[in-house]
Amino acid sequence: MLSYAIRRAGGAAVVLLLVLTMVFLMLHAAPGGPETAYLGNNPTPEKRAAVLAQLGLDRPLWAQYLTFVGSILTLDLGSSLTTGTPVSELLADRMLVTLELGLVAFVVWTAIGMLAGALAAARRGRALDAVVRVGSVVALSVPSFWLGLILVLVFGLYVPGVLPSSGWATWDEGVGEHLRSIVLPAFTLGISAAGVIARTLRTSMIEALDADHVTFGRSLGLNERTILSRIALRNAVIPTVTVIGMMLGTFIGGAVLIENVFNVPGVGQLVVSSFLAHDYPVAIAATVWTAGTFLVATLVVDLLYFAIDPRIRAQFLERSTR
Amino acid sequence: MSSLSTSLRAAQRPRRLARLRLLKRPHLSGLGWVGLAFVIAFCLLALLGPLISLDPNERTGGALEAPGADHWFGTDDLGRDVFARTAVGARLSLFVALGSVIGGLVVAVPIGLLAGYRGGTRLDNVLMRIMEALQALPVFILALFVVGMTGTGSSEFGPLTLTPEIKVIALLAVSFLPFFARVTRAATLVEVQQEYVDALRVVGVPRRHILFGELLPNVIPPVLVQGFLWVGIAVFAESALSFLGLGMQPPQASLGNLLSDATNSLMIGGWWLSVLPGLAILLVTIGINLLGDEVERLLSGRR
Amino acid sequence: MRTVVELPAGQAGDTGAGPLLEVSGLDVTYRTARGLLPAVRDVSFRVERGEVFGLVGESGSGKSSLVTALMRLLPRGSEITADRLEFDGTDLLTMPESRMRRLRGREIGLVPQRPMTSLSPVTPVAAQLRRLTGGEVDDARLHELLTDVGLGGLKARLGDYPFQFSGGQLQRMLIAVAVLAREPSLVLADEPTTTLDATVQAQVLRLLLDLRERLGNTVLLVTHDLGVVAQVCDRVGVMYGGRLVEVAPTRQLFEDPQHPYTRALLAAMPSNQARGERLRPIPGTVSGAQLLPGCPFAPRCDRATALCWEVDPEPTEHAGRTVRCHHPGSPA
Amino acid sequence: MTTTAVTESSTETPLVHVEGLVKHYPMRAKKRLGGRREPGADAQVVHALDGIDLQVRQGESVALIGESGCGKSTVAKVLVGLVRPTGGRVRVGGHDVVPVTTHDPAARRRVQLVSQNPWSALNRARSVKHILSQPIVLHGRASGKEAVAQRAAELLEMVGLPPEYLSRRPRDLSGGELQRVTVARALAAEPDVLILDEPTASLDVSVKATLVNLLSDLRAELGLTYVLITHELDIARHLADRVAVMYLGEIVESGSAEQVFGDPEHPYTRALLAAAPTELVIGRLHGDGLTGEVPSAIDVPTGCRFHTRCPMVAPACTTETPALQRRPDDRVVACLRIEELVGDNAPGTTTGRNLT
Repeated sequence: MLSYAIRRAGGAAVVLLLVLTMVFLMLHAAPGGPETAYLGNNPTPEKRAAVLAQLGLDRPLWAQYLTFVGSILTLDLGSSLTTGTPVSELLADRMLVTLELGLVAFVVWTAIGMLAGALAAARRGRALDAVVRVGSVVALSVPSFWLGLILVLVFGLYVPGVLPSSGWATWDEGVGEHLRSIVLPAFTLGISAAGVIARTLRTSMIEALDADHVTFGRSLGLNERTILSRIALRNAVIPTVTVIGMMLGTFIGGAVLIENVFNVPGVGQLVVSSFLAHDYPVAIAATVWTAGTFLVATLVVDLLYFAIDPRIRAQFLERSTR
Repeated sequence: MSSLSTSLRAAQRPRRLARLRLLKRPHLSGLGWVGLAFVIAFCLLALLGPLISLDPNERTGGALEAPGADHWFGTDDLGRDVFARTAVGARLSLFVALGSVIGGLVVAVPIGLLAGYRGGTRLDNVLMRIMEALQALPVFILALFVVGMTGTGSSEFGPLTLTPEIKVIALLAVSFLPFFARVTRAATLVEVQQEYVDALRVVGVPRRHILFGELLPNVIPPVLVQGFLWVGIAVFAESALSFLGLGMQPPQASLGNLLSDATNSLMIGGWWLSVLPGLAILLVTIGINLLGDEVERLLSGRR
Repeated sequence: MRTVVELPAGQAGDTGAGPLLEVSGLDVTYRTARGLLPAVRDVSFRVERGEVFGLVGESGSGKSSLVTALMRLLPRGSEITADRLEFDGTDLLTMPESRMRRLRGREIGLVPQRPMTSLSPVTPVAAQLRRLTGGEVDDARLHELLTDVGLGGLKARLGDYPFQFSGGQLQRMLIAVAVLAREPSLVLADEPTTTLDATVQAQVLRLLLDLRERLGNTVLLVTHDLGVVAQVCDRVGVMYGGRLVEVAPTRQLFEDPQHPYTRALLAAMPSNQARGERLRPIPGTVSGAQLLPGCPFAPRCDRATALCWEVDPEPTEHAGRTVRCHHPGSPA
Repeated sequence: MTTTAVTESSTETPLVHVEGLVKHYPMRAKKRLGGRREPGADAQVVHALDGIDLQVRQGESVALIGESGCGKSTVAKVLVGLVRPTGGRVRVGGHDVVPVTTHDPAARRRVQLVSQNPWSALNRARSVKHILSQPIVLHGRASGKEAVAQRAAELLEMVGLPPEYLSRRPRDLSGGELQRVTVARALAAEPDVLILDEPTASLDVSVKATLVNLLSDLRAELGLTYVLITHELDIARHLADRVAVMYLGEIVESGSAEQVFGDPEHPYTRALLAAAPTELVIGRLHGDGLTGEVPSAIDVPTGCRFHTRCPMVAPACTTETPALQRRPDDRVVACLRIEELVGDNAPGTTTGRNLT
């Protein structure tokens, strides 16, 4: 397990380096170079040279690249151009908010999605199955930011006071208040993931129920309960985890959107506001953090996969390389 | 002997007939028909809507009029007809969505095909790592980079003029690359296991031809189904980008802009501003998902 | 030739009167996207207590559907009808599912066709084998069972997963839980050796027969391999196009086949021709046989007449066996 | 791993000449932290083939028989260039076999393959016409649309299918028909040698007979040379002039079909024939010569590879590796105890236990 984790982490590190390279290239590929953003239009040559020197942009590209990667890896992220606050400080506050929102939404909705999918497969062809099938398609189709907007409308205008429709209460403002402020963003963020999970689990469970080993189990008189909960579910979880892994990116992108709808002070909101304010040190740090979170989450899913599928373990231990 | 052969043909006939029937009349389930209806409804809105509606950018009524006979979807705070703006937005969404999915597929399919054909090799590894890196950057962040660098309007790249539409299409296409490449690669990995691939190599058929002439026709159907499903996602993503102010810019009507504008009037009433354009998005995404499921089911032969 | 093996007194074979399994007028129909597909049509036979009854046929003949139907384990959307479907005197068709479930594994055991996929890939074998025996088996007993099927040496590896074992080892494990653990009186073996190597195939067949001698059970063996049938079966039923076309004691069937299909099938076997001689394939193809109104074999039969094309022959007694043919008889 | 070179008595150069063929697949050994190998854990390899010698003369049909995992399919893959050997030499018609990755259609023409599963051997998206035209055009066997179609129809006729089949797609064909198209495609390049890799394994008895007849007719008509890879002894008996029996990556016995099937000498050959006799035996279970299963190709047994299952094993067999040696009747056998065994007709090999 450990050696697998290390190998995978190595892979993730390579990808992170690729991401950094891409970010760096995107900065430099812009017309007029990255300094344009700092200078505005029609700067004087003196001002331009000063800014270039200040940002280190007069040095060769490879040296800039090394500095760039180095500063990210050493977490020497500089300070905000607009407020002067150290970027690391700014990011630290924000990322706790985003992580909490993401985790709550993810855990609750995954549980609901899996439950719905499993129940639908168990009651295949019955009313509950139909409800889950339709419900999951609606859930995964609903545009999250629009749903958020509607919720803001409903809870802000029509039934005010039930749940806060905007903003974020910190722990200091009271546990109840804090939790109440999570409800709507988390609901909106995770609903489409739940739809996808429910649907995937339902399909893979139905597929698993057709497998040879289930037929053999039935031929020995195993009851349906055992077959569903111990055998089919155990097999169906594997493709579901794959789908969860594939959805992580969407999930993180969704957080950017939802934080802006509900005015949640997370990294997603920071990344948008800093880019729009041309506050590049902050924007780049927030971007790299987002990519890093995605890679870590992917890594966790990979390890989970390794833990639940013995075939992957065996393949890793004795893979023939032709 | 002649009677024997005719009867033999008779025995085989049911199979043929059944296949013909399958081609002529698609066996859609109830949900499939609903999906098809939704998709057609959205296409009608996008293609016919702008022709029959009022001018989307002119004041044609009072501010914030509720839906009624004159303004089916009501008016916004500037007195513009919301139905007209929704229809134009839908047309834009459809154009951007189709463009980005097609663009993404054109680039991603060869990548996935090559990676799958050389599955497990270094080339496969490198290609997939690059795709993973792309995937690690949410489309909004890519958009922020592009908008931050080039602004929200049209920009000139040498002789090329990049309109906001083209920028959004390119952005979405790039962000779809990893998914399309992955799906293609997975389908190719399965297909390469087929014995005919080895047989063609033994015959001496060049690799380029095996990839594009022989593997592609078998790999493309499931990939196209995925592509179709992604049209719905693209409609959503386009509106989300515009909503964040990173896509189309006002006064250009797009579904995302309409919703973004609606936030201004949210607390003073005007539910129709946020509900109705959003319903248009919901309509097409649900429709595409339902229909896509059906096509996938028919394709895989599952019941 | 071998008929019923003599059993020690007090074991199966003398517990009841009448056949252990009696099937009459059995139809199995699948509902597919392309309409109804008959898989088994009007099949009648009986399996006597203590015998090994072989069911032989080429792919698509309906033999596997028949076995699955006996267990009532057909996929959704398929339909079983029969005039009579009795196991040990009780009706299997009208039996409530809860009773049927108690019968499965305890009274009727199934040895599956593909051992490699017949255990869940994600659970260690020991846990699965215990679960499959209804949880009645502890580790000591499990080890005993496995020793009995010749897998005593695997004790240390029972925490491993199915894919870490060979097909032969897995098939033995499955036999241990399906045949040995609860000693069902009827064993349905559905192509139990098809996916195994020749030398392992022989070992598994031997194991099945040894267990039968020890436990006194009855075996219904489904196979496409006439060589296997010849070795182990007391009586054989030959299936074609969903129909049971001939039922006869093994030696009689091989030495003096009465149905034209049986004859053609035996003649096509490579082992029935000397080296250098041409083989004798059956002309035509099997496709669509299930859907013919008359005799399913008529399009390929050298004896077919207009009658055969139109009227499906009823089973008749002929030369000491049941044949379903308008023109039965020994080869000319 | 040492095998004495086996040459046929004939002086003519064999068409297919395989010498000391070795194929090992490397395994990724467990690695420790930092990627170094654990001490003592050598890089493991799968011994697919360990020194195979084989000669096939022009017009001859040679069968490689054995159970799954014995390496016979690897030989087929090496012969057609799909797998690059680890060691040894493979020549066909005086030329080294080039790997399929080399772009050289001319070099690919000499050896063609008929593979096992007809359902996956033909591209389901393509018509029979396309499938057959491809090698015709590629190897310049005909040019011009008409001539190519004409040639494709001829090939179909050769395998006993009517020209209407040109417009069909694989899904409209039965298993037996598909396999005939596969044979036609292999013939399209007009090869000298056909590698038949389990050509009948997935077919029903009656269809099998058709294909066996077809293959022997084609060989007679076209003067083809066959290398037949199969686990079906019946098929080998009908199609092969000579037979080589493989076990765990090595040839243990090789001789004429009459010799091997009529009077097997190596204990493994005997056991294999006993388990799958070529004649029908009624009411008797055959073959209890062998216990256990083929050992792993990663941990091959020392000495004679068959010693773990051999009913006639002697202490020397566990340490000493037997070489293939020529027998008086010109066959070759790799067994240390062959003299004693052939002398007194050892027990327990061909006698099945009688159940009657």
